[in-house]
Amino acid sequence: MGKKIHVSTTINGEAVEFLCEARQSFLEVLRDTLTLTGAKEGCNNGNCGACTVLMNGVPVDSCLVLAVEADGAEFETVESIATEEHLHPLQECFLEGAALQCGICTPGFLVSAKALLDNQPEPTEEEIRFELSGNLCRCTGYDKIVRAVQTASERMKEVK
Amino acid sequence: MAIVHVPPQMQELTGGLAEVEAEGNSLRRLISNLDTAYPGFKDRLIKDDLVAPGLAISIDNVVTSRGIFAEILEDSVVHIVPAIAGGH
Amino acid sequence: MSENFNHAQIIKDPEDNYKILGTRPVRHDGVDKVTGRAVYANDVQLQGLVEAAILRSPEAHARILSIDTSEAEAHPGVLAVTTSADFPDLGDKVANLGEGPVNLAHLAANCLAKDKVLYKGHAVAAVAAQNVHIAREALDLIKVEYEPLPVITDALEAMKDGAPLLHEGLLTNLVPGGGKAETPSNVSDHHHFKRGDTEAAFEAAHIVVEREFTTQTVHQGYIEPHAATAHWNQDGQLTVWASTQGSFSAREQTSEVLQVPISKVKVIPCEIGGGFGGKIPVYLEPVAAVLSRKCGRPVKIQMTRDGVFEGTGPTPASFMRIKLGVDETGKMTAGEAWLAYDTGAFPGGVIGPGVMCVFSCYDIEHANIDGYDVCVNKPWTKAYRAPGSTHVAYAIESVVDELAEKLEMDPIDLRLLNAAREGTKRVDGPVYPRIGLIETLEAAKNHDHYKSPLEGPNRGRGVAAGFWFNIGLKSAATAHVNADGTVTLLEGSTDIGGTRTSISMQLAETLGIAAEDINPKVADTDSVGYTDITGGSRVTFATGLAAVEVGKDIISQMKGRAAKLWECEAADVEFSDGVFSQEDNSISFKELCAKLNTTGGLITARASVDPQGFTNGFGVHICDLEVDVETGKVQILRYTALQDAGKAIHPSYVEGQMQGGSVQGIGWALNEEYLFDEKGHMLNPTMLDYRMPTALDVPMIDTVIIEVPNPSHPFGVRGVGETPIVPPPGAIANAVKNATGIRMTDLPMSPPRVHSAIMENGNGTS
Amino acid sequence: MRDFEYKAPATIDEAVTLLAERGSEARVLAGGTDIIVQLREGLKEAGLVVDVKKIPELMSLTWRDDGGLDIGGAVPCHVLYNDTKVVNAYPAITDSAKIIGGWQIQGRASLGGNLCNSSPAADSIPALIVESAACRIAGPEGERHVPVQEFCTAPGANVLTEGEMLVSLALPPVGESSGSRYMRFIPRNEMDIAVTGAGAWLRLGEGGETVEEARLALSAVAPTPVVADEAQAWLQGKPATEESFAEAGDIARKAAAPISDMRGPADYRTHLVGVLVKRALNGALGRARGGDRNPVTPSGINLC
Repeated sequence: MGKKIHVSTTINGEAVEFLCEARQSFLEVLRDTLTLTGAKEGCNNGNCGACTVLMNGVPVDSCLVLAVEADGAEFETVESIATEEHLHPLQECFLEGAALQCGICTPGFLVSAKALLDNQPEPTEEEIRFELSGNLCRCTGYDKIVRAVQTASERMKEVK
Repeated sequence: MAIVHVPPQMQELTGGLAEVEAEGNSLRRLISNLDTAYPGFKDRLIKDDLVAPGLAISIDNVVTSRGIFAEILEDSVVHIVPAIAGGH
Repeated sequence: MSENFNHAQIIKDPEDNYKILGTRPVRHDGVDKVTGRAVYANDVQLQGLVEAAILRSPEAHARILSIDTSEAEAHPGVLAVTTSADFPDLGDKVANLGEGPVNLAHLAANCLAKDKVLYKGHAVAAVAAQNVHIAREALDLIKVEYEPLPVITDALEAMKDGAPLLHEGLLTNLVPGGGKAETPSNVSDHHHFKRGDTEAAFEAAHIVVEREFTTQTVHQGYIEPHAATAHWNQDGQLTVWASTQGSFSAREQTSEVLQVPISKVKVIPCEIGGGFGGKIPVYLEPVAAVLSRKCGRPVKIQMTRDGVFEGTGPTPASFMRIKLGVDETGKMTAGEAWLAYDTGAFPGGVIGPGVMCVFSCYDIEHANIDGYDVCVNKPWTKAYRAPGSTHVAYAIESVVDELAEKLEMDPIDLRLLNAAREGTKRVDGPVYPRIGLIETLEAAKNHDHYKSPLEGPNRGRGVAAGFWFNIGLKSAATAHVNADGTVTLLEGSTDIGGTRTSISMQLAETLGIAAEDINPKVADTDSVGYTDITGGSRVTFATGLAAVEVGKDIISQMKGRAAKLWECEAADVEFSDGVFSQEDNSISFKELCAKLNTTGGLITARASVDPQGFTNGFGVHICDLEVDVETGKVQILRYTALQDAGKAIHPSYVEGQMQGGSVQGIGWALNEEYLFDEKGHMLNPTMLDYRMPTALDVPMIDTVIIEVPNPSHPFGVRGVGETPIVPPPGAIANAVKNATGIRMTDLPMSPPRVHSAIMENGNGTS
Repeated sequence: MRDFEYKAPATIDEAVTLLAERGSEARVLAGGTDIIVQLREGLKEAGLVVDVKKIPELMSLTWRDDGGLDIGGAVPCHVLYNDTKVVNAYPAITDSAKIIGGWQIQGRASLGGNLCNSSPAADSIPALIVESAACRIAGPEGERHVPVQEFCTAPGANVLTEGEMLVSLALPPVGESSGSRYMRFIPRNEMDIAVTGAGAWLRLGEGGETVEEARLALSAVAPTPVVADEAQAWLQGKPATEESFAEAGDIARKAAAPISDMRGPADYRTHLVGVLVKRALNGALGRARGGDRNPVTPSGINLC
């Protein structure tokens, strides 16, 4: 008990090692130990999606992943969506379409929306709403978020 | 003379009058003059030099944020209304 | 930027000729917020930072007989433990904290309970430790001895003679009027307005409708839990990093609760993850400060989600009885309202705006209003977007709809006939200035949504209007003009939804430069002039006005510089469209900036404003929905929100306010409610069971912005943010009536309630 | 939450040994979406958490020679509904997998976890019951097999004894002319716990006009998910019509003995049984007749 566990993992393409207690969530380690504070804690219960990250390519609530489970896994967080020089089309569309107000849910939405477009490049409005229903937003009423995802999907199609 | 509308919960001070006239180029003076005519007015409306908690003063249809120093014009109309306390 | 963003229809003022205002620049803080770099209160990292947790009461009403913290203090890793004993005695001091008076003893006792706990979840003690897990372990070691007292959670029950009293000496405030009742009760305020002769007017009325309505406690539901970090330095300087709607208000509350001079407290506003009125009071800041003083380290506290639901201020449940009479033409002649809101644990809720909003959309000659704020064993209610107005709008708009039915009149026509307009005298006395309800109703009537037929079984359409005051209050701004023609703008309004940009745009318009050439910063309380809260739909209006004043100051100073260049009088220099000129001389803003250093140095300008000319906002919403009569579930099919916004500075953020407010209102109408058991314990303090709408629960929200300029603001700004939450419950209830023939008089209109109403009316299929 | 030990054994034997040694203080971690919350909220305690996701059998989908499928106990939901073969074979199961929490939950949560959590309101259990799933359980005494419908014993309780763990769920081969559907009723359209849920499976007789065999199971209307025996027996031989399904729904209400709680009053839940059984049977019928088997994205008004 109380003994820390050594974990080797990959976050945003970089090999990362950390020590943690078994009871710590991956979200906690991400934010407090690794200072990647883009993922947010909204409920610490898997009900709001603000802490969404990709674990081995699949969206998960990082508050419901134990940090020790990260060993050997690969993660992508909101910090990895933009390149050094450019925002991702989703990020551009969130900004141009004013799809955020307070911005606390935005990292989670971006991670989920990116996973959605990676899997399904041309989702319908209903598919967008369904797949984003694990992410709560209290400011926007979702309208501009859905439109930003639709617009990003169109832009990404044009680029290809 | 400014016109002051007296809310029902204060009309026992004015003998039932819903509207009274008073002089004074600031809210402080106006209330002071009212208190002379209708004792008790000041006690009800002013606490520690502030408009009493829970109350707000509308002068010419705008709720003032200037307290007892708010300017009163010759023909101003004054209403005593609830403060939107804890609100917004 | 055309694509699919689908901007609102804007009905413009014909005089409108702006260059920057009305455009849609990307917000200045945008990139930080889409890359995860923006720093929110829980993202603060400091040397030596430790974490704290709050012990909350398991009882809804109890006397605290003793608190033993010794075991917790001895727990390895624990650095400090605090209870209310560490707060100074505040007596019964009332302080005016900008947005309204606050009883400091109540404020402090809500942060940490004193001799009684008044609701389940009431904070009792706090522990700072090396990490939050250790702090939580230590909470289990604190022994609190409670003597349970009778619990009362219903306002009507709490008003009865002989009901258990929450506050033994509480005498009802008689409002407005400043008097007090003679015997103690749970009623903290009784508001009363009366004009004309309602009795005779009801007698003479053609149709009178009287109905009773209830609504349940609902929460603002911001996604970011409250969080605060405090560092009380050995020199007595206290620095607080806060998630607050008002850094100056948080500073004053903290300084008053702890009785330390204001100048010793600095509040650094972090990015804020939503507020909606709920992040005005302090909960954590004084507690973190005391813990920091005790352990000499910076202390961070983040609330748990159940702590947010149980321990912060939701908006009240209500009971409302409304009676409204009309003559043969539909003209409203008499109105009566009897309202009881629960204020929760402490006096001072939102009944004030409730009584002032109930008839605010209509011109009614004879009226009588009574409203009561009642203490019950629930969290201390606080503002939630247009506080107090949504409740009464639900009730009055349902009654107006019923009158329209009985009169066989179009519901918008009935509203148009009775709508408040410039010169209408409100029941509480004041007379309306220029307002835009008529224009908004007309726009609704002419909207494609209202004109298109709605087909299909169990479908219905409803409309409702809504009102909010908006406020002014104090704002300050400081600007530094840079030699390259850009301007650094410091302001003190927490930016919850893009206000950095809507404020910057007003400065840019004033200076004739691009919005992108302004670099806005939300400054801490040591770095900018006093600024009231972000709330009351005031920031774009008042802080925007401060920016305009700053702009005027810059122009005036720069005219002096141009005069130096041209060896003329400053008074002879003209400024328009970003160009200074005098006779044949002219120089652009940017060019003149390059010469500032050699004509006297770079320029700083500042302004503090306390504008009085804020005016009201009116909205009208149209809702189509379908009721699944087998289950009672309501699905919103189409929704349009129309609002008089004054000038829409950044239309996207105006639309965003209208859409977000609408969806909060839809949640309130359909599924959101605090559920309590008989012991006063909230049963659903999670985001799973407190059911806020998900993306899949709502359609796109169409918006129409009607620009009826506010004559008291240089650009006509009115304030937008709060009104949109007001109409939805009424519009949805009216649509449910239209769909099923059933008038739902209790919120939320959740599936079991709707289904049960359908069964009672014999319309259901079983 | 107290700290605990964490072990991630690589074999079933290792896991069973750990579980047996540590007895009631050991907890199995699969997707973690229930157990982590329960530990955090103090609803459960653990001295040892045994992560079973490193055990190959727990993480694999195996099509057996007989045409049936073994679903590893910790296989996350998203793997199931993204596998066309699984969707086509056992659509009621993928219906449920697609609505357990949001996408982020489905990235971790497993049917085995949902089953072992043994909530009366679990979405996947009625689906597993109507698809005739059986549990393969490993323990210190060896292996045993228990039909899913006998697995849960009370809210949060099941037949697993100390040292035992669920390894996989065995599904029988799919017959001709059969189809299944799981539906639940929730107040929101997603992210909610079933107020009532119903799984329906049926096989049609020749010509596709009559019900040859039906299976019905319900959630959130009793201390455990239950089989609507009488209704499913009644359906045998009946015409596959809306009227039959409505009547089956009425009969199925008899199997419901719900409580009133914050998620719904008892009489409302009983009422919903009829509605959901009827709708689920209609969905199963469509699929039995060759209709689309993909999890139905909620659409329009019939969202449950």
